[in-house]
Amino acid sequence: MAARNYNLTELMICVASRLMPDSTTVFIGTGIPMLAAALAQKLHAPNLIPIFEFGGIGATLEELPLAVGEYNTFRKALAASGICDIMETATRGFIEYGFLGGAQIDPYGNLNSTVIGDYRRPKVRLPGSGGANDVGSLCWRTIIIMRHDRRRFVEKVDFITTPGYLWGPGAREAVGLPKGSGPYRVVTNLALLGFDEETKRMKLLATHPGITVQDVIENTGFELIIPDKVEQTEPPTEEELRVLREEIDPRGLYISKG
Amino acid sequence: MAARNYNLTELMICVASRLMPDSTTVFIGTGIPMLAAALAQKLHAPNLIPIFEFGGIGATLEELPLAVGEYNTFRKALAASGICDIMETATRGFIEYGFLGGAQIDPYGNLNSTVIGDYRRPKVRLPGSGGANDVGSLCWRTIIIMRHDRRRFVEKVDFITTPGYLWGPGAREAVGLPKGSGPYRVVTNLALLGFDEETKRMKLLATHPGITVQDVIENTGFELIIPDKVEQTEPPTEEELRVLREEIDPRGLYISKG
Amino acid sequence: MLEFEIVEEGQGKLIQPPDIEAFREWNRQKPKALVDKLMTEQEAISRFVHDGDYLATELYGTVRCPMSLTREIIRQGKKDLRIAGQGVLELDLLLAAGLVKQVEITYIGLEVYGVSSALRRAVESGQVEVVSDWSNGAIAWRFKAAAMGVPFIPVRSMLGSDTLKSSAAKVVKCPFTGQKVALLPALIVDVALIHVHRADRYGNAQIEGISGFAFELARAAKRLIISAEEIVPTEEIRRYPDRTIIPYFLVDAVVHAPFGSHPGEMCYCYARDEDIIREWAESSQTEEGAKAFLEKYVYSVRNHQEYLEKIGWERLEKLREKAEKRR
Amino acid sequence: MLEFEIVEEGQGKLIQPPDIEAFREWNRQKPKALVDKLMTEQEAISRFVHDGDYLATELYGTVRCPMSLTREIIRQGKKDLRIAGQGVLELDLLLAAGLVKQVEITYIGLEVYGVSSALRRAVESGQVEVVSDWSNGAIAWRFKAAAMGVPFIPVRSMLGSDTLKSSAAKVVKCPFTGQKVALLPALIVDVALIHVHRADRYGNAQIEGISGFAFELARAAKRLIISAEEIVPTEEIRRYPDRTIIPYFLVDAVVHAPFGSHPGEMCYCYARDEDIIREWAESSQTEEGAKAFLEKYVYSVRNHQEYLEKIGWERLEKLREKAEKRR
Repeated sequence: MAARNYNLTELMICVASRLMPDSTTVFIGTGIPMLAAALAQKLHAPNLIPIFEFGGIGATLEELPLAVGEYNTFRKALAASGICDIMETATRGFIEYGFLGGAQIDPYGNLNSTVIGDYRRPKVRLPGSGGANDVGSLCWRTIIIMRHDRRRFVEKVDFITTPGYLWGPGAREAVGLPKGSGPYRVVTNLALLGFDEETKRMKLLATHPGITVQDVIENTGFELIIPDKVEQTEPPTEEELRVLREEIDPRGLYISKG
Repeated sequence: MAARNYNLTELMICVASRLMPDSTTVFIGTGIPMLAAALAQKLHAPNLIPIFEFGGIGATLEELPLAVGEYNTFRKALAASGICDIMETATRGFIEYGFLGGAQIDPYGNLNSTVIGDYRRPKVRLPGSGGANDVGSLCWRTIIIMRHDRRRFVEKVDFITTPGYLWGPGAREAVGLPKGSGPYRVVTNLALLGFDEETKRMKLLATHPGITVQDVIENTGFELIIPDKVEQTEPPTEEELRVLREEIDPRGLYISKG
Repeated sequence: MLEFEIVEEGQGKLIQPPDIEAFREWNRQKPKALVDKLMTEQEAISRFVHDGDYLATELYGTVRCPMSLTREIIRQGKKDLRIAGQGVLELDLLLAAGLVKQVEITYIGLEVYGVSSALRRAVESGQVEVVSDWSNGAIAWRFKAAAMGVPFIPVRSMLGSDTLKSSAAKVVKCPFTGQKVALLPALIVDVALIHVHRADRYGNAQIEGISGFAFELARAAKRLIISAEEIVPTEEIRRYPDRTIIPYFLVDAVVHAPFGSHPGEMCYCYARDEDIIREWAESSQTEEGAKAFLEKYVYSVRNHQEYLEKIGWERLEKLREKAEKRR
Repeated sequence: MLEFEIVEEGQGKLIQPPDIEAFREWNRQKPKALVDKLMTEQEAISRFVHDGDYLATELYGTVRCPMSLTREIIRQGKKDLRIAGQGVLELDLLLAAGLVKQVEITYIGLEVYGVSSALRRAVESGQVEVVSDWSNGAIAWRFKAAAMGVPFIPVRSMLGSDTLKSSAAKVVKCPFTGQKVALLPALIVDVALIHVHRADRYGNAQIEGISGFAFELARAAKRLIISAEEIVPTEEIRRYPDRTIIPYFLVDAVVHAPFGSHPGEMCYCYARDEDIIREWAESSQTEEGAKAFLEKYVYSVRNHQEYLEKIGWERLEKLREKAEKRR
C-alpha cells in the first residue's frame, strides 16, 4: 500500500533500494546506499550481497554501518578481506552495481567530488575521490544518488573525479576502461534518470510523485533527453517506510535529514 | 670436539649450518638446507628465522620438513602466509641468505636445474627453476650446496636457470637484478668456496678434512681462483653429529645417503 | 618518453594470452546467488573439466593438494590437458597417465625423492611440449596479475637468466625510475582445483596454516572446483568471515573429500603417508611401474570413498593421530 | 616494439619518488633479531616520527585506527608532515593542529558527517599543499607496489578522469594485449602507524575482521609503529601463525594501547563513541572550535592513559558492552 507521509530522503532510499535485485553484488558507499541495501535485504532481496571497500563481503545488514570499514560492513559476512581484494574483485568484473554520490554531475554521468572552482586554487576543497573513482571505473553499472538542482546538474563538471561516459559513446573504451561498463541510473529527489543507449546522455525515466517533467527540466543545468513516455515513481509503501523507520534507522540518523 | 666418523653429507650439512648466523633470515629449500637450518637452531643459532617459499616464517624446526609446504615449515612459526608474500619479502630485501642446489654451476655461480643438453630437445629434462630463480635473484647472499665433480662444475652451464654473477662484475645490476646481491658461498663435498670481490669468479676458501687443493682443482671443470692461503674446514664436532643423527634425522632419511 | 622501452622478450610461448576483457565478461555471468554447489567428485569433474582444458592445482602434491579430484580426472580420462606447472604427485600422476599435452612449467619433481621420471619420459620423448619455463614466484605472480584483473605484473625475478629467455616475460625500463623490471603476463586458467580445510555448500572456503597460492589461483580461474575436508554450515563461515580466503562466487563446485590430500598431508588434520609417496617415487621410475601404480590406486577404485577403503581406515586413523591438532 | 608507449601522464607530483633499491638497503639493515620493542607511545613517537616525515595511518579514523598514536604526535608537535591521505579523524586532527605541509590525497572527510572543515581551511588558505589526487584503490595499490618491492603497479582505475590528470600516474599500452592501463608509482612512506588487536613484544601482529590495507602499508613503510589492544606472549602468535598479518621484522615499536582507536571502534572489542565523533564534526567547523577540541582531548592530557581516564572508565566499559564478541 502506498504511503503518503514521507520525506524526500526516504523516497530516494526506497527508489534506490528497488534498483537492487536479489542475489546480486552491490558496491556500497556511506549514506543512502547503506540504507537502501539494508532495506532491500529486509524486503525483496534477502540474498543481496553488499560489498564494502575495506573488505566486507555479504554482510547481514541488521544494523546500519556508520562508516565504510565499520563492524556492520562485515557483521555475519561471508568474507572479511581488505581494500585491494575488493577493488580487484571489481576489476575482475564480479561487482554488478556500484552506488555513488557527488557534488556535481554532467550529462554523461561524469562526477565531481574533488573541488569546486579551479583545482589549483579551489573555491571549495571537497573530500576527494575516495573509492568513487574505482567504483565508477570498475563496477558494471553505476547508480548515482544526488540532490537535484542546477548547481549540481551542470553542463560541465569542474573536475571529473569519477568517469561516467566521459565525452560520449566509445569514450570509456578508448581510455582503457572496462568494455560495457558505465553509469546506469541516477536517483534524485525529483526523478529517476537513465542514460540513452546511443548518445550516452542522461535521460529522464520517471518523475517522483508530485513532480512534473517541467520541474525536472528546470532543476537541470543541461539538456535532458525527455522520452515520449515518462513513468511515475511508485511512492514508498507503508511496509518500506515501517522497516526503514523502525528497523533500519530508528534513531533517524539519516532519514530525519528529509 | 672433532669427530672422525662422519659421511660427506653430514659434513656438508655441518658446514652449511655454520654459515647461518643467529637472528638472521634464511630462505630454505628442500634437503640439506633444512637439516642445516635445524642444526643451526639447535646449536649456535636458536633464533635463526627460516623462511619457506609457500609461507612459513620463523618455524621451530623440531621435526624435519619433507616438503617446502609441509607442516614443519610453519610449525610454531611467527607467521604462515603464502608464496607471493614470501617472494615479495625477498624482493623488498628482507631475506639475507638463500640456499640453493643445482645440477650444474659455472665460475660465476650461475646455476642450471632445467635441462641437460639442448633446451628444445633435452637430453635430460630436470624439474625446472621452482623457487630457485627467485631465491638467487632476490636474496642478498646465495649459498649453493652441490656435489663437486667436473660434470657439475662446468665452464658454461647448459641453461642459466638461476642467475649468479652472469658474465661478471656489474652484470647483475645491468640486467636489473638488485644491487649488491649475488652468490656468496658454495658448499661441496670437497670444499668451501666463495667469489672473488673483483672478478666475481669462484674462489677456493677451504678444503674439507682429507681433501687437497689438487683434489678440488681436478674435480672442477673451470679455472678456480686459488688464494695463497686456503683454510681447512673444521670437521663436524661430536655434538653436531649427535644432534644431527639423534634429533634431526633419526630415521636417516637424508644423512644415510652419505 | 622513450624511457619505457622494451629491453628484452622471452621466446617462450603462452598457452593462452591474457584476455582480461573476456575474463570480466565471464566473471559477470557467474552466478552471484547462494546456490548449493555440493556434488560428487564425478559430477564436479565431468561438468567442469573438459578435454583440452588449461588446468592448475594448488599447493604441492604432498601438501593440501586436491589429490582426490586429480585421481577422478584420471579415471574420467580427461585428455589433452594443458597445465600450469608447479607440482609433485598431482601433476606427476597426470603426466604418467598420458593426459597432458602442454605445460608452462616451473617445477615438476618429487622434492626429497628427486627428479620426476614421468616428466623426463614425457618431455624427452616429445609427448609433452614444454611451451615455456618460469620460476615458482613467476607462476604465482602471474596468477596474482589475473587475480588483480590486469594483463601483466612487474617483478624483479627472472632477469638475466635463460629462464626468462624460455618464458614469455618481457623486460622493460620503469617509466618512473628507469630501472629494468620483468613484466609477466597474467595467467588465467580454464579450471583450477583447490583443496581446503572447510567450505560451506555455496563454496565459501577457509584454509588453515600457509595459504600457498590459493588466494591468487582461486581468482585466476574461469572455473573453480573446491574439495574440502569438512562441509560446514554457512553460519560458521559467517562467524569467522576473516578466515574466508575464497568467497563463494568464485566457486563452481564443492566436493566433500575427507583425506582429499592423501597421500599428502593436511596441516592440523593428518600427516603424510610416506610409504605411498615413496611407492610412487619408486614405481614411477619405469613406465610399467607407473601404470601399475595408477591401476592399483586410481583405476581399480570407482571413487574417493573406495580409494579410502582401499587405503584402510586404520591406516588413515594413524595418519590423523600423527598430525598436531590445535582445536 | 612501439606498442608499449606512454599514452598520458598525470601532472600531479610525488612527495617522494619510489626508490626501490634504497628501500632494499633500508630493509636489509632492519634488525632480524627477536628484540623487545614494547615501549611507551612517547618513546615510540619521539624515536620514530620526525619533523618532515612522510606519514601514513591505516584504516579510517573511526575504525581500527591508531588514534592514541596520532594524539601523541600532536602533543609532541611533530611538524611539516607529509601525508598519504585517506583519513577521517586522524588526518583531520593533524590538519587542524597545523602539523601538515603536503598531502597526496584520496579522501579526507567525515563520512556520515560530511566534508572536513579542517581540510577546507587548510587547502583553501594555501597552508597545506595538495600535491596530487588519487582514488582509494590507487593509494592502496601504491602501497601494494611498494610491498611487492617493485616501482609501479598496473591498474584499471583512474583512466580518463581528472583524478588521473592530478595524480602522478602514467597510462601505457600493455605490451601483451595492447590495452591501456594506468601505472601507479610505488608509495614508500617514512613512517606508518597501524593499530591491531594483538601483538607480541617483538611486533608480530594480528588483526580481527577486515584487514583494510594493513598488510600493504606495513610492508610499504620504512618505519612502523604498532599499537595493540593487547600484548600477548609469542607462544600465542606461534599457535596461530596464520593470523599474523605483520611479522616482527617490519616493526620498530610496539605500544600497548587499549582503546587505542577511541573514539573510533575496534571490532569484537568496543563500539564507536558517537558523541565524541559528532563533537569533533561540530566543533571543527570553526578554527576556534577545533583548537578547543584539541585542547580538551589532546593537549590537556599527558598520555593515552590520562586520555582514557578523562573519557572515563564507565563510559569505555559501555562501549565494550556494545560490541559483539566472538571469543
